[in-house]
Amino acid sequence: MRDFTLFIPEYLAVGAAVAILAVELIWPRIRKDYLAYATAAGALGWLIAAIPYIGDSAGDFEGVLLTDDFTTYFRILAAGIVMAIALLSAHYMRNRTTTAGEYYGLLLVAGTGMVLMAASRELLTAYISLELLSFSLYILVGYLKRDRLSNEASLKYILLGAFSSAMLLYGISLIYGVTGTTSYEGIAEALDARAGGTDPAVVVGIMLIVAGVGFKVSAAPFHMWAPDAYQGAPLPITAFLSTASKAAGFALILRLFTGALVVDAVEWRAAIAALAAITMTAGNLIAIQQTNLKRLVAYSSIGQVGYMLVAIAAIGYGNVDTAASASSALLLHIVGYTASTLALFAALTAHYNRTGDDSIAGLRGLAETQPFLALVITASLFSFAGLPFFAGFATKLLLFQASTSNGLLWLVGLAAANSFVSLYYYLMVMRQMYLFDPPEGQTRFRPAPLLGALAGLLLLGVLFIGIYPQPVFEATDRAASALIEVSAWGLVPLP
Amino acid sequence: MTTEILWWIFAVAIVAVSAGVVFARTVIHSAIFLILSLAGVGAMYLFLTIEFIALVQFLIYGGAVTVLILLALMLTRMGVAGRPEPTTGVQAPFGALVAAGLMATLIGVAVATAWPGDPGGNAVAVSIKTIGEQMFQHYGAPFMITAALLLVAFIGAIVIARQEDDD
Amino acid sequence: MVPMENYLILSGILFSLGVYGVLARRNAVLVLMSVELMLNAVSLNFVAFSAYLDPDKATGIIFAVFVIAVAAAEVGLALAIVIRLFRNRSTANVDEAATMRW
Amino acid sequence: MAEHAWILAAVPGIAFIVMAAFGRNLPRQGDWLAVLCATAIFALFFAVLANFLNLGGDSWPIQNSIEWTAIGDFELNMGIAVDPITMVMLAVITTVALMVNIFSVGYMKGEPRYWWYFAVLQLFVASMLMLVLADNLLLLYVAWELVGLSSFLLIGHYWERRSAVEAAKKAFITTRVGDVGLLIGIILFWEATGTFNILEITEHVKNGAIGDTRLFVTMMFILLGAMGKSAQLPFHVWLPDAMEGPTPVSALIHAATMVVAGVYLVARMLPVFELAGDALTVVMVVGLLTALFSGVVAFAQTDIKKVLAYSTVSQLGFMFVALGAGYASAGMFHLFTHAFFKALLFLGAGAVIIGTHHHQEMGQLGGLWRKMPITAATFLIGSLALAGLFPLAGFWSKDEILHAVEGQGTWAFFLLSIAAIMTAFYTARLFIRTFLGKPRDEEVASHTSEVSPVMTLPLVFLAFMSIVAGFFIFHDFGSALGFPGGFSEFVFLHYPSAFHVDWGLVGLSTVLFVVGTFGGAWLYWNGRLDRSTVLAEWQPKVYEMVQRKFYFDDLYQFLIDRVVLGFSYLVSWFDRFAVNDTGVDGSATMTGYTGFVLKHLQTGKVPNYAMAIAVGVVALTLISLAVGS
Amino acid sequence: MDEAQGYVLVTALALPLLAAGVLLFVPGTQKMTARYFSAVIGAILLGLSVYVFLAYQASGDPLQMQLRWPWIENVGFLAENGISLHLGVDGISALLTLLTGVVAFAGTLIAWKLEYRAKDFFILFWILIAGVYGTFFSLDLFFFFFFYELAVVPLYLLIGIWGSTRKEYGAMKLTLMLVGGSVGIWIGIFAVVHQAGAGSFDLPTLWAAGQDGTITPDMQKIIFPFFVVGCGVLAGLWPLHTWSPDGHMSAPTSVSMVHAGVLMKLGAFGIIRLGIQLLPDGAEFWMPALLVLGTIGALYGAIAALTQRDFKLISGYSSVSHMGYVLIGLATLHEVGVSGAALQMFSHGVMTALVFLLIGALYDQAHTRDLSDFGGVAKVMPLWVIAYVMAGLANVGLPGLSGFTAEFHIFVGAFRTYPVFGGLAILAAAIAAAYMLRMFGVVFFGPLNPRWKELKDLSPLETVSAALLILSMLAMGLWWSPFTDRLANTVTSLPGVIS
Repeated sequence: MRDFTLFIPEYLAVGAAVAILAVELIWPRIRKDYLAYATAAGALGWLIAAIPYIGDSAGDFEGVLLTDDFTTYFRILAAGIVMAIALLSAHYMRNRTTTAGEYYGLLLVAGTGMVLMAASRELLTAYISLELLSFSLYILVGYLKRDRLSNEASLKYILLGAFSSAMLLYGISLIYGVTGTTSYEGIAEALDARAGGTDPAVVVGIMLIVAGVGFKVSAAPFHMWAPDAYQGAPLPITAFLSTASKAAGFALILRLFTGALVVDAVEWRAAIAALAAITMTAGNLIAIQQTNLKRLVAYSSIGQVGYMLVAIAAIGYGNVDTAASASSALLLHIVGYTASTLALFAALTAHYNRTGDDSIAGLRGLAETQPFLALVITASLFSFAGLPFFAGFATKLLLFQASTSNGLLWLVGLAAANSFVSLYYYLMVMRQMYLFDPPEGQTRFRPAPLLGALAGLLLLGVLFIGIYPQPVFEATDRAASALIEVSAWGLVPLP
Repeated sequence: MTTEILWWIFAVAIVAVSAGVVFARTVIHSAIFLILSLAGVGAMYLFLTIEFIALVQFLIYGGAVTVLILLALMLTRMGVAGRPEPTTGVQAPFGALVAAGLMATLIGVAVATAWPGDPGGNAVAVSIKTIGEQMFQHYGAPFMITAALLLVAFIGAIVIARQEDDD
Repeated sequence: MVPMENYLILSGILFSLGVYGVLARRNAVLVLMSVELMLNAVSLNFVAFSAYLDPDKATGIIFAVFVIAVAAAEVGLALAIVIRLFRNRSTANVDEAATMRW
Repeated sequence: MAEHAWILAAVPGIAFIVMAAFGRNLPRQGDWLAVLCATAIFALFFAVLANFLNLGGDSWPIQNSIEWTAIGDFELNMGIAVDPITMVMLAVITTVALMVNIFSVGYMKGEPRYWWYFAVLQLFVASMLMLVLADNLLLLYVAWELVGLSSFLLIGHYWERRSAVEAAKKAFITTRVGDVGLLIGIILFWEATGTFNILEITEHVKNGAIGDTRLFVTMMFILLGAMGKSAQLPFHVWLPDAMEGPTPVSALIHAATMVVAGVYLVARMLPVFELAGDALTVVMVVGLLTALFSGVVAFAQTDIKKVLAYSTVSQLGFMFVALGAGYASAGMFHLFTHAFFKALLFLGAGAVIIGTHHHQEMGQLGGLWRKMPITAATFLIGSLALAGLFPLAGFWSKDEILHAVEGQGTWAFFLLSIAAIMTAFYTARLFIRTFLGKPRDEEVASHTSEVSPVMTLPLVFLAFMSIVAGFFIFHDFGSALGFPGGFSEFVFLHYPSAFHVDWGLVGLSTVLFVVGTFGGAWLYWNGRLDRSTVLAEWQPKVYEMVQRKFYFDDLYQFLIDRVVLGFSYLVSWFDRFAVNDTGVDGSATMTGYTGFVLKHLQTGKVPNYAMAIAVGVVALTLISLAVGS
Repeated sequence: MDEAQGYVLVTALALPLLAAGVLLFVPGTQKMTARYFSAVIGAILLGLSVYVFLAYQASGDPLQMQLRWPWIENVGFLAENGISLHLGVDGISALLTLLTGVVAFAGTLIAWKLEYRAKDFFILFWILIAGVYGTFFSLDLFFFFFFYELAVVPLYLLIGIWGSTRKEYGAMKLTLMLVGGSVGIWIGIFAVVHQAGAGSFDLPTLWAAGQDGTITPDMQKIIFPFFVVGCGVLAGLWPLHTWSPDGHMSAPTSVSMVHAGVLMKLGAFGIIRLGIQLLPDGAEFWMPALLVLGTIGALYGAIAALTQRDFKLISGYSSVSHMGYVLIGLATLHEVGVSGAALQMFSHGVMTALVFLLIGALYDQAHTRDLSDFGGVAKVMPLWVIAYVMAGLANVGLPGLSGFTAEFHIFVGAFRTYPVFGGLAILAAAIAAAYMLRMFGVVFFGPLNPRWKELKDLSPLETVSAALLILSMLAMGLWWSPFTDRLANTVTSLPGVIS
């Protein structure tokens, strides 16, 4: 079945990307922030186009792509993220480059890549989609090409990205060798049909795949590119990296693991649990020592990835119900995390646009000079730490609760402990903002209205998810049940 | 039998030139070894009787990629002088260790796995028609995505490498 | 009568050599070449599997084609970045592109 | 009326609140209110007494209680129980309180915080009355603590003086140690019997609710409380120091009422003590040691109030001995008589202090009888009563105690006789050196004058009581006043027989009095020995030991400074360095340090990063292979 | 009726949050507005708290004024009533509600004289108070934890911004230790909700699961320490108490009041709610250990307080000691002991709030808290001294003040179950007398240090606050039954509590 109407929203997104490229080509002197607004409008159109798909019956494209509620969830998420990032970039990019069309176009393309990763039900498509996202990000990270850091970040990112892609591909090839197919359904059936026993090719293959996608979501020890890339990238792209890139990675992981690999859960769940443990611990411990805000956020987001991986481990350890509730909670957490991160970056961008300082100490006295931004930053950081009223509290608690099983209690406990460690460095940021007076000459200022409004809106979102997550939770629940519907549990009898 | 002997000769040669890529003292040598290695693997595809992919290998890798690499080497002015590359990194020995471990693992996997089908038999010739049908019908979607991907890479390379006024 | 394992072993050796190259070499272009070696090994794997195990659907072969295409694009993009690095710092040494750390 | 005897406590209680709140703004700072209150309770006491006697012995003890609190099976009632012992205590308290209140009007004139002084005095009276009215040990404990508080506040009344503060602190903490015992004892009783009511406890114990050992231990805890409050060895140290308070306070609290609370408690619990094995022997031994010890120490004191204080300790020892002998009536009777003459002596000392403008060292006094005849006369009566001159109050009660101890073995009797001699001896010394002879300090003598009537009047009344109080022991005397027989019959209805004068004992007592008094007179008469140097010249070390109170205070000081505070420093150090710096901050630092180490793995170099990826893959594979299979 | 009363709880919970929200939009320069507004809110809350306490019926179902608003349900792993805003009070929380009302109002008045960023202070203050109320009211584990955390977190800023001595260190340590403790609670929650298997955070449901063995006894024994250590940190459980001296030393006056007065009680309350009620088997197994720790804490705090030179350190250590009593009381699992623990929470709350109020009043003028700097303060600050003496006497357990009421119950409970520890606890009370009197002697009395001639006595606002607190102490000390009656039913209905 080749139903080309399934991806109308993505055509829109890519079309918008091309249009923006064309506009700048035709009219090179256009104010760069107009391009940002155009991108946001495009993303908005994309989002609106995605809405009719909510609750629609699953549409299958040749067995390689699937539009169901899960895909739609990531569609809306991607469109939202792109829209927010475009708005974030408006002021930031305005005077930093001579051409911005590619920047905004690539944002849209990257978002499309993310959606396709979520929609893929087949390894080749998943891989290509992943590369689509990655390529866009390589360029975006290095977009400030005369900025040594941006360039260095981009170099590291692409070299390691290529390296890990090779790993991923080798893993895929092994799985393909064992199962003779690359479609998730086929893999599940083939793995199930295997006559028991541990197959080294499967184990090594899965581990290589884990390395590949682990790199994408920056799970330790595959995370090392992340802090450097985050630090070097333009600020909005840092936000994009820590939201879209991770969300996409988890979309792929969820599809792949529930759709295919869960059949062989015994062979990877311990590794995923270990990966989760290492990731959250390393991320949080190293974050303590950071002085640069972007790096801090990078390590903190690595910690967050560790928490999210707990849900994946839980899927490996649990039954179909656990998988459904854990994926649902994970999707909820992703929304909360995304909203918090975007809010944080909206505020940081506003701050950076004024001071050009991205060190933690640069926030000194922000509560005096710009209390609203300080409040938004506080809210986001507290949301990361899982403190009440903010999204992180509800989502993290529900995520861990959904992931709890007797065998994984230790991991959940470790996650909780890590989340406590993380509070320390969030408080160190708070300390700069609230406990100290601003440096000499810093006076009160108003953030750009656009960023202020964006930050305020996202703050409301963070609060809403934190206080009353029911509606969002219901949505993620639908996405999760769509995911579970096409998962391996539907195909083969599992213990 | 001849095929086998020939195969072994090629296999050894590929390993040798591939080792050359990573061990060569100068970058330009590595590049040349890489061309040879890629060509060798292309030959392997011929052994597998899949000429289409061998062609792709020769064209894209042997042609486009290596030219690109050579170009880059010239642009970064290292190959031209033939200046010896500053030694390998300090972690080379550890890298060797890890690579050896990995190699052992991969070879182990290759040997120990009970592959389905008939791995002991001869490779089956795959018709270009099958490939074409599969690629444009079943794999139509990734094909289109790849189109976008190549466009992105293209634009990206231009954006990144483009010389601007103040460069 | 070359058995499939032979191809797999060859591919494993190539892949490992590529890994070694990435781990050991300091020139960015060389790192890229090593990655190419790895991808090459992957293609070989795919084609071998396809030829021996899955000749009907030829998934592996198509995968290999895509890998080659993507690899080419990746090299192009990466080299652009390396050149940009060289312009910025007059070096293509990855060890020296380590301003950001810790 | 008797069942509403709680009003007695309520009146001063309310007075306290009113005076504490508004006293400063009342005319004359409210002293009239205090006197009024004291008079009122004095009068009310007689009303209660009359009603009590009217109701007759069959209805005793008169009880009245309300439910106070209940949690599950734990129920607690609060109320009063009025029996003859209570009546005796009420008599003492109301009388002495009235006298002291009146006296204080003169004594405290012009002193700082005049109103506050009277307010706290009312608080004390209220608490003391509550103590003796309480029908259960918990309420008793509550009152017990409150009298301790009042005492603390009054000792520390002149808180600008460091020594007063120290004394108050010492009093509170020392008695507190005993109180810990008391509280433990009370709770142990509850644990065994499920009640706090004294009568019920007695019943339960009689029915064998508590095992022997356990009962003994419990009683020892109770005794600890009594010893603390009644300044028995080794808790006696606070009482002499408590003389830092205003002298009327010493009279009321530290001589007549509060310090006898311990005696009261033991008397109250005597039926239980009797069942508790050797507990009574312990009581007696404590009493004996205290009586002798403080008698000796009193020799070497030069401050008239200190002498009286040690005398008080000694007399409390007498009472304990009586109780230890099982003769509650004798102990209570001595308590009764002692209250009057010791209050008299303290108030007399107060009069001396006022009359001489704050001199109380015997070394600076002497020959005061000329200048202060009324004071001298009443003081003499008090002294003689204390020394035990026939037929003054002290004579009869001491006689009763000797009578009681007679049956306990000769050693106790012998030691107690010596203590009695010592009493007469130091009393003689005190009186002679203060009032007789020539003034030692002309400066002091020159502006000495008799005190005002508001102060002499209580002296006279108490002197009168010191003369007649002893006669309550007689059956006929009591009956004439409407009591069912004499003191003993009244207090303990089961007392074997009416009191008969044992003339042999009377003779002995008189001999003891004469020996002691004349010994003292011989030594000190007319300034023959100008200083208390007999002992000092004969045995300087022994004298020093006596003067330093057998080093008790020094020992305690050492224990507190070196052991308790040292331990505290140790704990503080441990808390800072071990728990906080090492345990808490240490783990935080370690976490940070781990992060510091980990972050240096992040070298910024691509090959290293790639290495991490490769190693990660290998490691994950190993984990999977190890755990999966 | 019950439902209608439930709205009182909702109001008490929402009001401070609302206040914080409103204050957010008050300009920072409008200090007086913020003050008056806060005072009014505080007064209303006090009224509501008193109402909750008085309206709580001593007989009948221990859980009263229940109200349930569905919140998150039928999604993910959550079943019907999975997470609901389920409010209600039992005797213990009714008592603690009263405490909160009293201390919060007193704290509001004390914060009056704060000049620096006064509005921000009140915002955080009200968030904290909302957290406290929420914890006491919540009958849903999710919201229990929600409010528990909410009460802890504002402390960092409250201390960090408005604090004094080593404020950054104190604030950081305090926050980290408390939140670190809540990690234990968090883990416990995961395990309990998972084990109960009802897909619900509703506490009564979970209690039932804990009591009928759905949460297996073995699991209970594993989980219990997590809860107790988690709550114990906030309750000053030895040896996790060290935030107390440092934190109190750094904290501004009204924060100290609320913190020592109310927040520490959250910990002990958590031990009841999550430990005794949720995990009866675990409680039975672990209580002796808690008893030992409580006793060590009681003695250790008292002994360490003996030689401290700083007012706040004395109070900090004394809090450790007194919270040790609470733990002893809980550990007895005896109806009187547990009641005593609840009473002690109230008693220590008002008493320590008063102490911190007074220390603050002195420090604001003298700018030193070193005992040896003072002397004869009674001369210039008589009201202050009287109030302090009252607090100190309550501290040493003098009858007639609340301390005795509480400690007496604890001792009775302890003697019924563990007599030796009961004896040690009483000993600690005796040591309390020593350190209190030592402080009295050095600071209040003796000749007046001329340096302090200018000290002013309590201001009218401070006097009102202090009077309110003293009144509370006296009320509990003099008339037990309103307090004990309300506790009796609740305490006897706790699982595993013996009589």
